[in-house]
Amino acid sequence: MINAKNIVEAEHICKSYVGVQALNDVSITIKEGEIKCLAGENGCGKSTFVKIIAGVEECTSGTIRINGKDCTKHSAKQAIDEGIQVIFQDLSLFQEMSVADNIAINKLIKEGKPLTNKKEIRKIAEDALKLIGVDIPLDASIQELSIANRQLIAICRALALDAKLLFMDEPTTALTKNEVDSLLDIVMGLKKRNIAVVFISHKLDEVMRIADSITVIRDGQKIGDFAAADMDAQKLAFYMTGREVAYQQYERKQEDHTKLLEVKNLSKAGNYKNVSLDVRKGDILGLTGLLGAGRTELALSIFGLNKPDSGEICMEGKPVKISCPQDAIDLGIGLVPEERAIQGLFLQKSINENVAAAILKRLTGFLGNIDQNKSRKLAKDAIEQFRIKVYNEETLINTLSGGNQQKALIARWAASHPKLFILDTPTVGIDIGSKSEIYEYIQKFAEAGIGVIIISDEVEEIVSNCNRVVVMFDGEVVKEYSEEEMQAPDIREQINALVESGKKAGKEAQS
Amino acid sequence: MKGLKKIDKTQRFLIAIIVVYCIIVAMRNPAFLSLTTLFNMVRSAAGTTILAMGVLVVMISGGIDVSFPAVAIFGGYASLRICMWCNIKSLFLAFLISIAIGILLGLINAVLINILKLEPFIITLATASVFFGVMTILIGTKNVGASDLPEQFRALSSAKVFTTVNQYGGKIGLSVFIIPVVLCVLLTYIILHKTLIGKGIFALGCNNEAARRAGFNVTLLRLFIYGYAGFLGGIMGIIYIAGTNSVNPVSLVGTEMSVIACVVIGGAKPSGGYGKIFGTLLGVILYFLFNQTLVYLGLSAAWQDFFMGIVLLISIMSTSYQNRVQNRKNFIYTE
Amino acid sequence: ADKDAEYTIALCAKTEGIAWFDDMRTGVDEFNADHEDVYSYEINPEGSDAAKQNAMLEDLIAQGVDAICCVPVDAQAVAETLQKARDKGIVVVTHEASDILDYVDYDLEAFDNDYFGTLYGQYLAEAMGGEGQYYAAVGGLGMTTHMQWFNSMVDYLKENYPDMELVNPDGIPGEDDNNEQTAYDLAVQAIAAYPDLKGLVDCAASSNGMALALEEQGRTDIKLVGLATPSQGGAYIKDGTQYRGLCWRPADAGYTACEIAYNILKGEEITSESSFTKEGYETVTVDGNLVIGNAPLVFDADNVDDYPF
Amino acid sequence: MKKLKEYLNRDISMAILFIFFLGICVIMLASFGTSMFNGQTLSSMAFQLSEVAVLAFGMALCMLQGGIDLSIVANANLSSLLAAMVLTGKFFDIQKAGNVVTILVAIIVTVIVSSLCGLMNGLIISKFSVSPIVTTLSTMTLFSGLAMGITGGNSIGGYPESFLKFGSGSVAGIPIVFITAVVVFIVLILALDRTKLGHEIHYIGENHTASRFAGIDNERVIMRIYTISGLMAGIASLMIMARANSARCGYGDSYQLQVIMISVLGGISPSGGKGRLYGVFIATFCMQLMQTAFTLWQFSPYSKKLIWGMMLLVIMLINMMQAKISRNAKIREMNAKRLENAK
Ligand SMILES: Nc1ncnc2c1ncn2[C@@H]1O[C@H](COP(=O)(O)OP(=O)(O)OP(=O)(O)O)[C@@H](O)[C@H]1O
Ligand SMILES: Nc1ncnc2c1ncn2[C@@H]1O[C@H](COP(=O)(O)OP(=O)(O)OP(=O)(O)O)[C@@H](O)[C@H]1O
Ligand SMILES: [Mg+2]
Ligand SMILES: [Mg+2]
Repeated sequence: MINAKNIVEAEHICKSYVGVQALNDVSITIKEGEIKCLAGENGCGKSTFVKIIAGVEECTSGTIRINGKDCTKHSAKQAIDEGIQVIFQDLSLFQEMSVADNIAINKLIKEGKPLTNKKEIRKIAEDALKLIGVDIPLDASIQELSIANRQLIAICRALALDAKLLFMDEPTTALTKNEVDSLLDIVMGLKKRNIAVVFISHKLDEVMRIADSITVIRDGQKIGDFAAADMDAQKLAFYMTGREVAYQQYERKQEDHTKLLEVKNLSKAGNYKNVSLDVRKGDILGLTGLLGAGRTELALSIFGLNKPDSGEICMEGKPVKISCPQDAIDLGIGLVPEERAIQGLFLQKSINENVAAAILKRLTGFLGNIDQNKSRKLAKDAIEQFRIKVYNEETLINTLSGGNQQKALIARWAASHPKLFILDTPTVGIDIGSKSEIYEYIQKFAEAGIGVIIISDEVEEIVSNCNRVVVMFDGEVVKEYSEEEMQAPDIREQINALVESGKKAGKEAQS
Repeated sequence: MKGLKKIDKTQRFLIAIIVVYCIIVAMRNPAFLSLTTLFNMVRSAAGTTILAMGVLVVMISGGIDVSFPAVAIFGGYASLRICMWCNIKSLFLAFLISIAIGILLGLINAVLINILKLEPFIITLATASVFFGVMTILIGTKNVGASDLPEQFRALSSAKVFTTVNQYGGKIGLSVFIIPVVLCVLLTYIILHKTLIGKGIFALGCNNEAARRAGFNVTLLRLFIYGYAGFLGGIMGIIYIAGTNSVNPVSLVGTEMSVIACVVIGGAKPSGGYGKIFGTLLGVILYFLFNQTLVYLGLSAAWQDFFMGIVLLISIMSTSYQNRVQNRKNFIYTE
Repeated sequence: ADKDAEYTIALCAKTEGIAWFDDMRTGVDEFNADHEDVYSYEINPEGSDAAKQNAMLEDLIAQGVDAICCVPVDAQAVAETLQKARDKGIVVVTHEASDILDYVDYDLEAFDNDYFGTLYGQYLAEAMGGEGQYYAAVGGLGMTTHMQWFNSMVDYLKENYPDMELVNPDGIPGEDDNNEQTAYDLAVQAIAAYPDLKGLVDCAASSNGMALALEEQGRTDIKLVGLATPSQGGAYIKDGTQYRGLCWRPADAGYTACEIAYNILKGEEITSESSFTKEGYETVTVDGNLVIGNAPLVFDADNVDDYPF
Repeated sequence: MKKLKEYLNRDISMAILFIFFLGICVIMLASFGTSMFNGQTLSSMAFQLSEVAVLAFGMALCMLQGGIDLSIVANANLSSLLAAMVLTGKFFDIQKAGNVVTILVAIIVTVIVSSLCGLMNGLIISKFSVSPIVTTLSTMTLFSGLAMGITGGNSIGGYPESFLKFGSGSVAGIPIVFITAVVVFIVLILALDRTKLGHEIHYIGENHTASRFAGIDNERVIMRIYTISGLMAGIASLMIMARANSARCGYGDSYQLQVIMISVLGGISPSGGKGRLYGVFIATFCMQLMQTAFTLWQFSPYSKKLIWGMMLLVIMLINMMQAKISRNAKIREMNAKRLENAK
């Protein structure tokens, strides 16, 4: 292993996107048969690195050598030919095409046989599925599958042909415990066959279980390579965040305990089952669980974008019918969506326009005319209040860094004076600085008597910001931590354990 | 039985319409149920069918092409002119020239789309004018009548696969046009479902970026797709001239929308990634049924577009609505 | 003559790129060559769109040509514009637009359209031996002259040949959009739909489409009479598939239209006495501002080759 | 200074277009001298471009939202035919009703019919999620089919004098139709820049998911857009009728592609969100100028098409390159900043 030869030698890689410096002078080498884990907070540049090595994105500067060859400006095809396979974070599957095609396609391209034949394709797919021991109908089209199953398909696709180097960018996010276990076993198997694996996951225990070496990235800069042996979760977390993460925990000071929002056993087939929870003025309710737990769906339902099948939603005691976002806004509900770029921002528009988007109604005069000055003033205030780093309110939003973009988005909803503020994974892809600022703002909101719901995968985030936490799994609430319980010293471990352990533990917790 | 399973909702719907309509026409006028009708249908629909295959492929790849009539007439007419000047007597050569031109123009489309990265609709809209303009400037728009037509075209026009001599000693029979049609349909089927390129075309239509990541050379794929559309256009150009046994170079332009209509009726998704050859064929058949049964029905031509429009709307609305519901489930919002 | 000649005459016809108006252009150019003091030329809109034709006329008016000759796509639609031209003192001569006489100085018809219609009737009857079913089509139901021919033909046959029967549903002619393919389809359908059909008439120049259908099915027993240009339909007339092709010479019409405009510009009266250069227009009947020549052409197997258009 | 640069960056396609426009003017001056720009010619151009401009506005609106309206001309024809029927007393005795009433009724009919046709497009697109191209393609067939069915292809003409005044009359040498077009233009400009709807259109065009999450009711907005675009068709149809004194299905079919070209030429991004209406107006002038020039040059209509197509491609190419350049500039700027910070 010591004198194993390098498959990939990437040196001084820089990558800039408009507004973001995704990678900054990162050098990483990957050896045959080693399992390297990339660790780092959301948005630190892990996926970007993967994309660059996979020949999907071109680096702004730096050099890449694969198997000794210089591949700085290589295409995806070349990377594949060099034996690199990738499980992309967004899976990159073909919605309309069949499971079989999706799994087989990479192998077909690798072999480059001009003609294809159905039997062969099905064979490839079946074998790959057997490998991880799941069975999914081969003729189903991807769009009929759940997130979890899609993730499995993506994994199968990468395993279908024996690569020299396999990138796994957060392959386990939607998987259940035993699915994860079997996957990790496979990874170990690959290692034995001297195949290198680059594994990316936010679940540190997974990292610890398989990693030979760990490379930590922070804000697009490499912090260092560490042998997994002399590394533990605490240390790793420290390297990732750059400081002892100990935000002072938020506690609620409000007097009146009337329920602001009350969700009574709400159900939606395929998303979530009779969920009940409530939020009081000044509450910050944490909503956590595995991806695919149905939290976003729940949030969308409260925001009027996902009609529930049964159950009821009450605002300030009155049962309400929220059939579209406009209703929600009128009721004083705000939502910072999960996918900032797609669901939140108008990238080609100015901060001004982005902030004004949700409050057009309030800006309209009696002639249906928009009050420009008012909106400009609002934007100015927002920039002040949230310390958004821009030249002026006319600056296009796509020139801002991820953090500032997110701040602008929060400003938009702050401007709509919500009573209830839902933030879905608000700090994904955001640097630590902005992150703590955002926490600060959220807590300010709560102190001002706004009810807040934070959806997040990061236990640290949840624990330090929320006075109450609800854990969901597979669409069901498995545990609710009251304010008292939140005071427990080992609360982080508790929640971690519960989330990681998945369903079984969840059931116990209930009984 | 397995074949039946393959026939999806849209196609059943279309078949139903076609059958019912045929029955109505037949009741109005039994003469409709004659071989001649069928033969004539094949002959007239040949060109459109070929073009439709091209449009289908383009649409599956998530694009759209409105320049193909210009391409077709450019190919056909240029080839005709060249044949007349150099008095080329071989049909094969005629086809070759036309196809060559077709492919060339198709490639131009692809290149522009790759460079400009804009809706293919707008780009092909522009190129359509350009192609046609260039043609008229290079070779004019002079009509060519049956008498001046090189004989290989006349031969093609009247050639039959098999013929039954009717009591008037006339030969009614299945036009040879059926051969290129069948070939093109087969070729398209093979490309789409039996080759890697085919997979690439579908992949491109589903998710351009993912196709790139999977290792397809998207640029080459596009070149192929639009080149193939041009290729079919070239073939159609010749068929078109032979079809009327004379050519009026300006008459084909403006038919693009009807061809696209056929493909869409056939259930192809304009958003890309999905489309069926059989459905497209049904679409073409339906379209020509409407166009070619007016005399039997004793209808004046006046209302035919109206019916066409209604059927178009119904079929696209029914299909799109299902997709909409599906998408909503996955939090994909489409207006 | 060229641009800076004394008079400028612009002829604006229905559409660019079809044989008919290409030939008309030769006439206009010939006129231009014959007259030193006249610059005459033809420009046409695309795809016979009345809107485009209007736009062109507007431009010509603005440019201040001395005379405009026009073969309207849709007489009604251009009438106003032509009127405008006259208000500006531009001489306006139309062709095939006898229904908007109030808006123009003169309208030139190659012949009396009713008479031309009866010609269809005569030859059809002659061919069919005065009895049997026949099916008729026009370019478009909206085309004035076509409908005029069709109607007068039908009337003529009703009167003189009671045994001849028009099979078209409620007497409305089929529409072939001046498109050979459509004409072909119509013919095939008619033949199938009316088993004892004996005659076909196409008032549009795309009648060669019908001829093709007849030839293919060897229906020598069905007689076809239709508008035809030698270049398009000649082959079928020659081999007898099409019994007669009716026509008039677009070149001559174009020439004469310019000539009328020219005479007016020179201040000459247009009367039944006035005579024009081209064959068929040496003597014309003028009633009001309608100038009617006598230039119908009838092609048969023997003479069809004598015409170069 | 920076502000100006920013503005240019955002509206550079405008700048390009304007240069383009001036270029054409110069060329024409060169080849025809000032005669090209005497009142005569100008007013004649004004007469011609009015209806096209209004249609183009309708198209531009749809494109701003990321859609397209292929049925706009068919719509115009249909509504003008119905209006024509009113004006020629197909529905009620105009003698009894009197001119004023008749004309009013005709106008109302046009407005209602065209708006309804537009609304139909909007409904199908927003409620059934049919792609705009396909929707309007089918409704185009439907509308023109209906028009053809009603009239059997015949034109309906001969309207009251007072109505024709609208088409032929002019105030202080400026055609009434042109004034109308300008008024429409101003109203739309104001609507787009100043009203809620206008802003919503831009938001949806830019990112329809985000607009949904921002509480904008996409579907309602889209229905309105297409209704307005229908209304534009109606107004244009009135102009056409009054100018041609006749209505017939198929009149102005060649406008369809022309207005799309004008919109793109005018800097409306076909994928929506970006573009200014005055760009479209300028583009209309460009088109008209060239149209006239071509007629005087006696170009064949097909060489015109060629040139227009070329123009479109060139403009798209320029816009593309400009976008690329400014993006790279941004990145370079950013890197420079970073290095400073590093120091
Ligand atoms: N196409 C893009 N355009 C602009 N910015 C981008 C693009 N892709 C990524 N970024 C930005 O680059 C930074 C790094 O993104 P990347 O996806 O590599 O982070 P990551 O480490 O994978 O985060 P996560 O753990 O959430 O996957 C982020 O700030 C992101 O916003
Ligand atoms: N696009 C989709 N297609 C099909 N099923 C989906 C889709 N998105 C989510 N689901 C299903 O809905 C449920 C919730 O999915 P989702 O990942 O949005 O939950 P989540 O809790 O919001 O996860 P996260 O918030 O961590 O992204 C899961 O059962 C998932 O399988
Ligand atoms: Mg990532
Ligand atoms: Mg989520």
